Amino acid sequence: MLKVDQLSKDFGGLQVIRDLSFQVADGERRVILGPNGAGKTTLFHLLTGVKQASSGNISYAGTDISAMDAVGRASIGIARSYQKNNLFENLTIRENLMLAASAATGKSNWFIRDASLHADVKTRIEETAEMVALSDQLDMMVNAISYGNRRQLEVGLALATKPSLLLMDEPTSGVGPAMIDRFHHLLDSLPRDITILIIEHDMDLAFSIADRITVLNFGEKVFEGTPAETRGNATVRQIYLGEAK
Amino acid sequence: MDASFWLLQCLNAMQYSMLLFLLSIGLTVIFGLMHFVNLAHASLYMLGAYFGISVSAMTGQFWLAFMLSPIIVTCIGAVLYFTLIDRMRGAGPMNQVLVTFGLIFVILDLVRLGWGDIALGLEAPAELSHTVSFWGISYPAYRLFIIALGLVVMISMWVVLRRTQIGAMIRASVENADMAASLGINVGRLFFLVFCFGCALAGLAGVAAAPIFSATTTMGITILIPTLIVVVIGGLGSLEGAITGSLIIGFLETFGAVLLPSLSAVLTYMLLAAVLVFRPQGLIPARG
Amino acid sequence: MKSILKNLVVIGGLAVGIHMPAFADTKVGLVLPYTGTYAALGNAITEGFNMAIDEAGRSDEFTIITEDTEAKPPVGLAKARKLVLQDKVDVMVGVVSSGVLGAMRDFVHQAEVPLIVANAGNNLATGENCSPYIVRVSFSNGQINRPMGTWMAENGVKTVYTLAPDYSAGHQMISSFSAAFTAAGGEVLGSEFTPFGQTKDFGPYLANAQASGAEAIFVFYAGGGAINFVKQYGSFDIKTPLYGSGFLTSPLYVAAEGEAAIGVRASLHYIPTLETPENKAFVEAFMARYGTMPSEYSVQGYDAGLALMAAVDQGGTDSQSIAAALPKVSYVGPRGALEIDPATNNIVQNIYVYDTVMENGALTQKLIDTISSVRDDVAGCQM
Amino acid sequence: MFYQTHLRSIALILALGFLAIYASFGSYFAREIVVEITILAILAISLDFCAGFGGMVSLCHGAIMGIAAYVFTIMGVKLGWPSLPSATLGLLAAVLFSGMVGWVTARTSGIFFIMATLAFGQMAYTFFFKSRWLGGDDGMGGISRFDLSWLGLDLNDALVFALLGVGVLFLVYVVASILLRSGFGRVLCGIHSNENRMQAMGVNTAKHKALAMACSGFMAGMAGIIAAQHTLYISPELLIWTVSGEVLLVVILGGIGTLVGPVIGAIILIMMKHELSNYTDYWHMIVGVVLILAVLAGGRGVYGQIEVWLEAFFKPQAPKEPKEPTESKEKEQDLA
Repeated sequence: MLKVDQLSKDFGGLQVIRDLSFQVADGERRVILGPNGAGKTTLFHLLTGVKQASSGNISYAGTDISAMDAVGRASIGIARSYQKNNLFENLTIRENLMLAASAATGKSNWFIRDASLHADVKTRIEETAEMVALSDQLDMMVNAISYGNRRQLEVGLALATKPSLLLMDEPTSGVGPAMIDRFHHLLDSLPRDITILIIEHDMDLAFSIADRITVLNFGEKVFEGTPAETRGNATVRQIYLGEAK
Repeated sequence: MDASFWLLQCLNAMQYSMLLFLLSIGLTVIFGLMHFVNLAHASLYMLGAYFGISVSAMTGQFWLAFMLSPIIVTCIGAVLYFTLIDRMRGAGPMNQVLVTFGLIFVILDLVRLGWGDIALGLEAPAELSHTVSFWGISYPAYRLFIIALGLVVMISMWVVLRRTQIGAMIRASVENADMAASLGINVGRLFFLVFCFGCALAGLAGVAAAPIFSATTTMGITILIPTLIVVVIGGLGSLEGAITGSLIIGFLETFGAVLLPSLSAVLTYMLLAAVLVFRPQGLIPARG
Repeated sequence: MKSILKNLVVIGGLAVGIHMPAFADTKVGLVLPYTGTYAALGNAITEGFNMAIDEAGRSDEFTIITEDTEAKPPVGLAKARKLVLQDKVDVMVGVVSSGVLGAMRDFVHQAEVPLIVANAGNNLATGENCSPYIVRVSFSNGQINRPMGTWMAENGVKTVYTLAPDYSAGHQMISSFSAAFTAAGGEVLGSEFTPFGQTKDFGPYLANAQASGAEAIFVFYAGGGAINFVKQYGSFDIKTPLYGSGFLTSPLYVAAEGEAAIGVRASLHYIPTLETPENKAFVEAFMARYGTMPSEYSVQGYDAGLALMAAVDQGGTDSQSIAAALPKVSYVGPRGALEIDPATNNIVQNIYVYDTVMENGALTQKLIDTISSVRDDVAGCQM
Repeated sequence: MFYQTHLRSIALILALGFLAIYASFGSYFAREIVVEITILAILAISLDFCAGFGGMVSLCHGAIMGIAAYVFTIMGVKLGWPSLPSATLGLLAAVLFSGMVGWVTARTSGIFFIMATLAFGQMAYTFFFKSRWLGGDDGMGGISRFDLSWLGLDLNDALVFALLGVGVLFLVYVVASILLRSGFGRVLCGIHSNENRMQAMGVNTAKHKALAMACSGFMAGMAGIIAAQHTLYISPELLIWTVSGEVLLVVILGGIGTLVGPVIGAIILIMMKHELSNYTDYWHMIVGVVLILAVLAGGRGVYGQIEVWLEAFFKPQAPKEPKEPTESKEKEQDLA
C-alpha cells in the first residue's frame, strides 16, 4: 500500500504541493486528474524520489521511504514512465528493454557475463515487447521508430523492471485515437499485482480504467472517489471538467 | 610586510585578474551563445601579442599596434569563422574541441614559421613606462593601465548586455536560440558579431600582455588552462561568472604565491576540483 | 677567414690532425630539441656545431644525423636508442634539458657510446651519476653559480634574496650559489621557488623580495621566464640591484628585455664581447655565417664540434677510442682556455662576471671580472 | 552499445598482425616504435572505454598511467620489492586514483568533467614534479625489466619486448571487450545514453561511473607499467595533461566508441609523427591539419568511417547506424 501523508513541496516561495494525503491500495488503478500546473508531475517526482518533499511522509509497503533516494525507490519496485519521452535514443528497442531488465535484476553488477544473453533477461525483453506491442520492431533504433511506438516503449521501459508500483505520466500524450485504444488494451491487460498511478488527460480512458480518481488543483487534493462519484462532483466539474469542455 | 605591501599585492592580483577576464569573457560569451568551446581562443591571444610586436617594430608606434593588432586578430577570427567554426556548430562539443585543438597546433607552427622560436618582447609605451607613487607604494603605470582597461571593458560589457537592444538580443539568444530566431533575431549574424568581438578581446589581451610578459610560442597553451579554469569555475556562458572566476583565480594565484608558495602550483587546481565537486555547473551558471 | 682550428693548442704532445685524411667516417647523432619550449636552444647548438665542422673543412668526415627530443625525456631516450642501436652512431652530441640527460644516462653508460653534453647542466651527470661516456663541454649548474656567490660576497654584498623556478635545475643553481655565498660570509635572507612554467607574473614575488630588505636579489631564469622577469623587475623600478645566473641576460634574450636589463650583473661561461683573438674571430665568423650574434648556446655547440674533432684527431675512430680521447681534449676557444677534467668529465673553464650595458644604441655585455679555470669538485664521481 | 563484430575482430587481427610483423622484420627502431604504439594504444583503449562508452572524456589518463609507473618504480627501485608485487601495487594505485576521480566527479558532465579530470591529473603531476625524493622533474632511473627467463623469454631483447607488448595490448583489448559486453558494460552504455533514466530504473550511476573509471584506470595502469619497463626511466612528463590530450586525439582519430579504432589511431599517429619529424620540425602543424580534416570528414575517425562504409556495403539497410542529427543533438545536451 502506498501512503502519502501531509506531503508539501515548495520551490522558492511557490507551493506546488500542499498538505497532500492519500492512500492507494495494492493492485489499485488510481488516476490523478487535474488541470495543468496542478502539481501532478511534481507529485510523481516526489514519489519517485527525484525531488525531496519539503515536508510530509511517503510510505510504501509498510516502510517509510521519505528519505530514500531515487535509486533506492526504484530498487524496491517503484517505476515510472515519463510525460516527455525519456528513452535511450541511440540504442535499439531490444537494448532499451535489456537495460531496464538488467538494471532491475542486478545484472548491472555482472562484470563478465553478457546480461543480454541471460535467459531471465531475454524472456523479460520478449514478454515486455509483447505487452507493449513492439515485438516486431525489437531491432529498430529508437530514433528511427514512430512517436506512438516511442510512447509504447516509454511504458515498456517501466514495465521491464517488473515494478510493483507503476507511475505513468500521461502515457497517451500526443497520440491519436487508435493509439489510445492500444493503451487502453495494454492497461487492461496488466496483471493486478501491479499497483498503478496514472496521470491521464483522456477522460474516456481515465474513467474506464480507474478504480478511484484523485483530483488535484493548485497542489491540493480537491476530491477523491470512484469514477462515478467524480463525474457527479460539482467542484470537480467546475475546476476541471468544465474547463475541459 | 605592512599595509602598502598588501596594497601592492592587491594591485598585482587585480592586474592578473583583468588579463584573465579579457581572455575568458570572449571564450565564455562564445560558449554561452553558440555552445562552442573554442580552444583556439588562446592561440588568438598569442597572435595578438605577435602582431602587436610586429606592428610596433615596423611603425615604432605602440598605440597603433594596440589598435591594429586586435583588428588583425578579428580578421583572422572571421576567416576561421567562415571556414571552420560555422561549419562545426551543431557537430557536438567533442568535435569542436578537437577541431580547435587542431587549430592550436596549426597556429603554433605558423607562428614559429613567421616569428621564430626565440621569445620576443614589446616595450611599454613611453608615457606608461614610469611608475606611479601613491599611498606609500610605487606601481608601474602600465599595470595600472591594464587594470583600468579591464574595468572599462567589464563595465561597458555589463552596460551593453543589460541596457541595450543588442544586449537584450544576445541574452535572449543565450537563453534560447530557437526562440530568439522565431522572434525575428538574425541569430546567425549575431553569432558572427559576438564571435568577432570575442576574437578582438583575445587579440587585445595579447597585445596588452606583451609588454609585461614576453611573447613565446607556448604562451597560448600556457594561458589556455587558466582561462578555461576561470570560465568553468565561473560557470560557462555567464558574464558574472567570468568576472567572478577571473577575480578568484587572480587573487588566489597572487596571494597563493605570497602566502603559500609551496602549494601555489596546485592551488588553482584544488579550487577547480572543489568547485566542480560541489557545484558541478560552476559558481554562476548562465541558466537556472 | 682564419680557421679557428689554427688556434687549437695542443697539450701533452699530441699531434693536431688538420691534415689527417678523411678516410675514417665518424657517425654523429645530434639529440636536441627542435620543437617545443627549447627549440631555439636546439637550433643554436646545431648552428654552432655545424659551423665548427664546416669551418674546419671536415664535413665529409662526419655523417650527422639529427633527432628531435621535443625536450621530453622518454622521446629523448627513444631517439638515443635509435641512434645507437639502429644508426650505429659512434658518438652523440646534444641534450638541452637535464631531464632528457637523466633519462639517457643509464642507456649511454651501458651502450658505451660517448655523449658530448652541449647544454644540460645537471650537477649529478658529472657528479654522483658520472660516466666515462658522458663528457660535458657546456657547464654544470654549480660551476656557473658557485663563483658568483663568492664574488658577490667578496664585492660587498652582505645579504641576498633568491628566486628561481621550482625544478631541479633551479634548485641546483640556487643551492650552489647560496652555499658559496654563505661560505664567503654572506647571508641569504629569503628564497622562493616559483611554479615551473606557469609563472608569468613575477610581481608578487618581486614585492616579497623587496620587502625582505636584502641588499641584492639573485635569480636564475632562462628563456621566456628571463625576459618576463627582467622586464617586470624594470617596470617596478625596484632599487634592490639584480644579480643572476648569466642565462638571465643572455645575448639571445637581452634585446627582448630592453632597457630593463641595463645594470643587471650576471655570471656565465661565455659572453660574446670577450676581448680575445679567439673570440673575436669566432664572433666575426658567426656573424658572417648566420647574421646574428652568437650566444652561449651557439658556443656550446661549437665547442662540442671542436672537442669531437680534437678527440678524432687524437686517434678516436670508434665509440671506445673517442670516449677515451675526449677527456684529454684541451684548447683555447672562444670562451678562453678550457679542458676536460678526467676526474669528472666536466669542462674546466673561466666564468665571467658581466654587466649589461647600452652601447651605441644596443645592449651588450661588459666584462667586469673573470674567475679563471673553475673546476667542479669530484662530488661522488667514480669513473 | 558494444558488439565485437566480425569486422572489428578482423581489424584487430590485422592491426596486431601488422605490429608483430613490423617488429619482427623491422629494424631496431621499428621495435621501439611498436612498443610506443602499444603503450599509446593500451592507453587509448582505456580512454575509449570510459569516454566512448561511458561518456567520460577524461583528461587525466596520462596521470593515471604515470601513477602506476611511479608506484611500480618506487616499490622496485626505492624499496627494493620484487617486480611482480611492485607492478600489482602500481596497478592498484592507478585503479584507486581513477576510481576516486570517477567517484568525486560523477555529478559533472561534458566540459565540466573534462576540466575536473584535468585538475586531478595536474595535481598528481605537480605532486611528482615537486617530490625531490623521487627526483622531481629529473625523474627516476634504475628500473630493470621483468625476469621472464623461467618462460624462456629475455625481455632485454627488443623484439621479445615488442612482441610481449603486442600480447599485452591484445589482452587489454580482450579485458575491455569482455567488460563492455557484460551487464556492467551494457549499463555503462545506458548511462552514457541517458543517465537520469538509468537512475530511475534503480542504477546507482555515480557508483557505476566510478567503477568504470576504476576499470579504465586498470588498463591505463598496464600502459604505465609497460612504459616504465620500456624506458627503464620515468619522469613527471608521463603525467602531464598534454599526454592525455594526445591520447584523446588518438581515440578520435581512430574512431571513438569502437574499441579497435583507438588501436588504429595509435598506429597512425606514432607512424605519422616519426615519419614527419624526419622531414620537418613543423610536424605538429600537419598533425593539426589531419585532425581538423578527420573531424570535418564526419568525426567518426578512420576506423569508424571504414566501419560505416563497409556496413552500408554489406547490409544496405543497416539498422544499427544512428541517425546523424539526433545523435549530435543528444551530445549537445550532454555538454550543456
